[in-house]
Amino acid sequence: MEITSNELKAALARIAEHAGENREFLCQADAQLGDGDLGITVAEGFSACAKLDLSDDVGRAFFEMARTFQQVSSSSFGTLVATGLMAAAKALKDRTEFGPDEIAGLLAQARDAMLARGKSSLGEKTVLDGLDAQVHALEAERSGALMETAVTAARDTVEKFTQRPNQAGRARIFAEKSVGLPDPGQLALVVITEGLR
Amino acid sequence: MEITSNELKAALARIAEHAGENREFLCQADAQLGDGDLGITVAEGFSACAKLDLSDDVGRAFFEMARTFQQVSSSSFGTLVATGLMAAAKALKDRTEFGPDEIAGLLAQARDAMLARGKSSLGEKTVLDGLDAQVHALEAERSGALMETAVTAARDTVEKFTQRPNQAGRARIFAEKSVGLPDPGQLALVVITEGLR
Amino acid sequence: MKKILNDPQNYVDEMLDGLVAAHPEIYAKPAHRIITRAGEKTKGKVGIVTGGGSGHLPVFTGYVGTGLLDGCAIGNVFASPSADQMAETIRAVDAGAGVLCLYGNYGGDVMNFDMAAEMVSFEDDIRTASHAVSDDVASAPRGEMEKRRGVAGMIYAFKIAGAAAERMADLDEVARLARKASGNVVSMGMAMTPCIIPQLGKASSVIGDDEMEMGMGIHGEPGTWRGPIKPADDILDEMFDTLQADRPLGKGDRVSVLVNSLGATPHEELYILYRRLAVRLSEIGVDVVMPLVGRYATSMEMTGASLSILRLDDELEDLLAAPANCAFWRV
Amino acid sequence: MKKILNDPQNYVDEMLDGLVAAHPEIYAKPAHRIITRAGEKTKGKVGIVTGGGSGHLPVFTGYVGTGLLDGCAIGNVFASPSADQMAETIRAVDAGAGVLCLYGNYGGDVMNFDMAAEMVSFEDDIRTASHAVSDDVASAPRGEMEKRRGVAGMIYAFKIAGAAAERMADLDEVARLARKASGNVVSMGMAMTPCIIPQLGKASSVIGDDEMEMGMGIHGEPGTWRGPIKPADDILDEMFDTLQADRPLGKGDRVSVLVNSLGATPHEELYILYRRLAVRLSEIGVDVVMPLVGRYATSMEMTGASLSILRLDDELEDLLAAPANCAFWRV
Ligand SMILES: Nc1ncnc2c1ncn2[C@@H]1O[C@H](COP(=O)(O)OP(=O)(O)O)[C@@H](O)[C@H]1O
Ligand SMILES: Nc1ncnc2c1ncn2[C@@H]1O[C@H](COP(=O)(O)OP(=O)(O)O)[C@@H](O)[C@H]1O
Ligand SMILES: [Mg+2]
Ligand SMILES: [Mg+2]
Ligand SMILES: [Mg+2]
Ligand SMILES: [Mg+2]
Repeated sequence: MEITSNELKAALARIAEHAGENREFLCQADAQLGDGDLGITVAEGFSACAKLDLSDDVGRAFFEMARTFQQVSSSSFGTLVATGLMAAAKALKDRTEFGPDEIAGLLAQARDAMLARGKSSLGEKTVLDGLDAQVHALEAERSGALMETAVTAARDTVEKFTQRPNQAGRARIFAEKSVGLPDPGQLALVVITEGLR
Repeated sequence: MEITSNELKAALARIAEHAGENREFLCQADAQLGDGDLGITVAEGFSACAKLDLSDDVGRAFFEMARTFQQVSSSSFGTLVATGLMAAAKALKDRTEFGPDEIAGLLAQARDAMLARGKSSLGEKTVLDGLDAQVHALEAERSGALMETAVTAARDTVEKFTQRPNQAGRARIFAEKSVGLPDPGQLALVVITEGLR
Repeated sequence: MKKILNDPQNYVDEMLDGLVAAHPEIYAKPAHRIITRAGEKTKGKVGIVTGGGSGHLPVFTGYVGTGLLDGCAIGNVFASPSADQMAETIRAVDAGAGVLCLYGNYGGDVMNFDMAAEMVSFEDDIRTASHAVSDDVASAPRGEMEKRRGVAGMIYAFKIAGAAAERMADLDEVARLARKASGNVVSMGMAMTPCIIPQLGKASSVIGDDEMEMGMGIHGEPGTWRGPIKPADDILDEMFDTLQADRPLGKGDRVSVLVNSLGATPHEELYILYRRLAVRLSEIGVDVVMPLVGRYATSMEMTGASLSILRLDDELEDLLAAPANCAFWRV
Repeated sequence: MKKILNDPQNYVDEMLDGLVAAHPEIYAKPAHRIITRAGEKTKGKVGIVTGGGSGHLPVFTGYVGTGLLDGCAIGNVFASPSADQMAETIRAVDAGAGVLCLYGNYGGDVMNFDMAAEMVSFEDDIRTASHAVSDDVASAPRGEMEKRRGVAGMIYAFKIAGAAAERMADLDEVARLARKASGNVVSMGMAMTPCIIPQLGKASSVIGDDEMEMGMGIHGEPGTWRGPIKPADDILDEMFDTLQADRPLGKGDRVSVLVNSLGATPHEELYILYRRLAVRLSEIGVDVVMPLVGRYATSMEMTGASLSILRLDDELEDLLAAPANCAFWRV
């Protein structure tokens, strides 16, 4: 099934709802290592996007989401998400639909744009490690269970990195303290992907 | 016996010694109502004056004392003493001696100059009430016991004013607290006059 | 003691050394604790000297400069300089046209400046005039002007007298304008924390954690009330209303205003106060000329602010806008 | 909370209202949390925008003015403004010659300015260049320049780029000069008390009564050591030696220096530091041009100071001395 602007709108609504339910959870995770605003960023960012009257042009639609997302939040995560959405916008310019088999590629482009924006590298215990795991899992996925695969990849990443120190963003300052704590951005990716199902 | 520059020099030495002995006493009295520097002002002011090589012209000699006194201390009491000395300097200009019978008059002139300088009035519980009492006592004095009379007048003034509130200088701010405490400047006059004997 | 210093005894002298080292084109130190303008005196120009305790930068020393003051006698932190220093400063700046002593109304400073004037007249034949600015409305009622302390508003007197002297007005005229500016300015302040006197190593008084003191003096002199901290708008309103009661402004009046930090209070909060002040002034139809917002008269790291209002007429406005230059203020 | 404010949520907006009310001839607020120069744009002049968290006045907003910056996007206290605001600011100041984004190196600001540049290029076809100043030697070794934070030294980049733009240099040239100034400036700071974030109502960290922290960041980021308070000369020496080790100066070099208060530390103490700095510089034969002593980049009422040194050549010195005017700095 091809994905049009309508599917995007429905997906945003589901994510917004699930992010709202996890608002406190993400804020508390962020409060341990940063300024405790991540739940707000994610919940309000998607809630604002869900209210958009998206263009039929899916490229344009992603641009509208990008713009809206960073208007709502200027925290790191908000800007990174907007950057990823912007990458998708550029890739899908002048199209009205795209296929599920393109998702891994779009995610990879988003990941790369976000790495450039955040001036960070893979392995630094950020949301980007989760995204990277999703890209690889989706590329290998042949059964069609895309959503489950993506959720599992995001969850596994949290576990894999919890015992490592944060090396990017605000949490870098508390590198020692961060060992044993899950990265809030990686948790946020789990929440977002769970919402997508 | 007439008073010349030599007598002044001897008197300064005696005052300086006695003021030195009462340095702590006066500082503590001042600390109760002000900044606690009065003992330093009096002791160092007279100690510096005692070191002067006074002019034979007694007017000039008083001017030299005035100048020296306020160089050493810029606190209120120092400036007031310098002002009193300056009044004597003007009154005795171009003379090499003066008589004991002139002392009451000189003190009165000092008192008036000091009142003007301090923009204060008699009765406000300051050193000037002590000085005023001395002027009146000395004017009435016929037996020649000038020094004893002056010391008694200064001491009586302290007692007379202790239960009243301070109304001039820094202590004015603590008017209520000052009731029951002797005025430090009046105490200083006692010390100075005791030293003169 | 959260202060950056070496031996507390050297606080004032090292500060002066640094001031002159940083701005040799503005300040000179011809003698111990005396600052004058750098460069040659202008023959025939009236000199203006000030003086007072240290710890109030830019007041007093900082305002030596073109279109402002000619010299300053510097005391210890919060303590008057001696009459002798003042006399020395007067001698240093006299350029044949006499000298105005212009300073804040504090007992010690008044006595010492009077004494100094007497000394230079006795010894040097220098003509002087004197004026002690007394703008602090919180310190005494209008009827007892001689008891009012001088606070931040005095910088308006410096500026206006300084501009007049720069234009070669004679001593009587410079003194008249200084008195006029001084008579036209009223101030009111509040504090939230006191400051630390270096030699004592501690604060002169303590203000409770959630408390402020309205009308507190810049050396910690008691104010009109102490109580819970009020919102910024209420603080501004109380200061403004007090000044209005003392010397009412009305429609068509022109003023300059100074929203001044006592030290620690940041610019951000001065602008929050200014915002309310602008509303209050426009409500009564008063126009503002050249508002000043910043640290113009401080008590080292005291937390708090003051409001000064100078009523203008054409003459004062013209002099206020005249060029001036020191390390802390340029017009 | 010893702060003068109304609702803490309104701290930033009320501050901006007051700023614009006090200085309408300098600042305009064309949109929410965007400040630009008042008056008409100069057609064909390169625009310079900055942005960052509030609480650092005069940084960032304050440096909008003639010969300085053209616009500023304003965030909450210590929080980045959004990319959207930045894009809006870029649009507001563009006068056809492109816009330089010049700001301090903080993760959020960098990401948002990059995003904003992308947005205005995507939508508006405005050419931009970007540079994040990273002068804080305490925050990372020279080898990891991209991790160094931007602190007080950034005002030199503002001044020099601003002067070049005012002289109608093109975008590449303005960007080149901004990068050159930025590459020539190093800074080092220390703090003795943190400051209070209005919305939190308390300090972000606590420093013991007799303690200081060398190298602490302006938001309270950890420094290089925390320990008993040292004498002023030792503090200056450590800051100076650290800068010397990072980028050595030698005989014949010309520099400008900035001795900056983080807020509460008074001018008196800055001059005590300056006194020692002047000795250290003259010992190695370095000449000082236009030293700055004051509050140029603060953290509200934080106690502490920083030292910045800008190495000059003829080109930079000429631009540094060019006229400039904002409410906080006039050259
Ligand atoms: N430079 C960066 N590169 C990649 N990811 C980052 C970067 N900075 C932050 N993140 C991610 O964002 C999360 C924090 O987001 P957020 O709370 O918005 O940050 P802040 O409030 O510090 O700006 C981190 O847990 C991390 O996963
Ligand atoms: N204006 C004044 N008029 C008369 N006497 C004064 C005045 N001010 C202070 N004194 C006297 O000086 C004494 C305090 O002197 P001193 O300690 O030198 O004052 P301060 O340290 O406050 O300048 C007072 O006890 C009082 O007797
Ligand atoms: Mg966060
Ligand atoms: Mg944040
Ligand atoms: Mg005393
Ligand atoms: Mg004293």
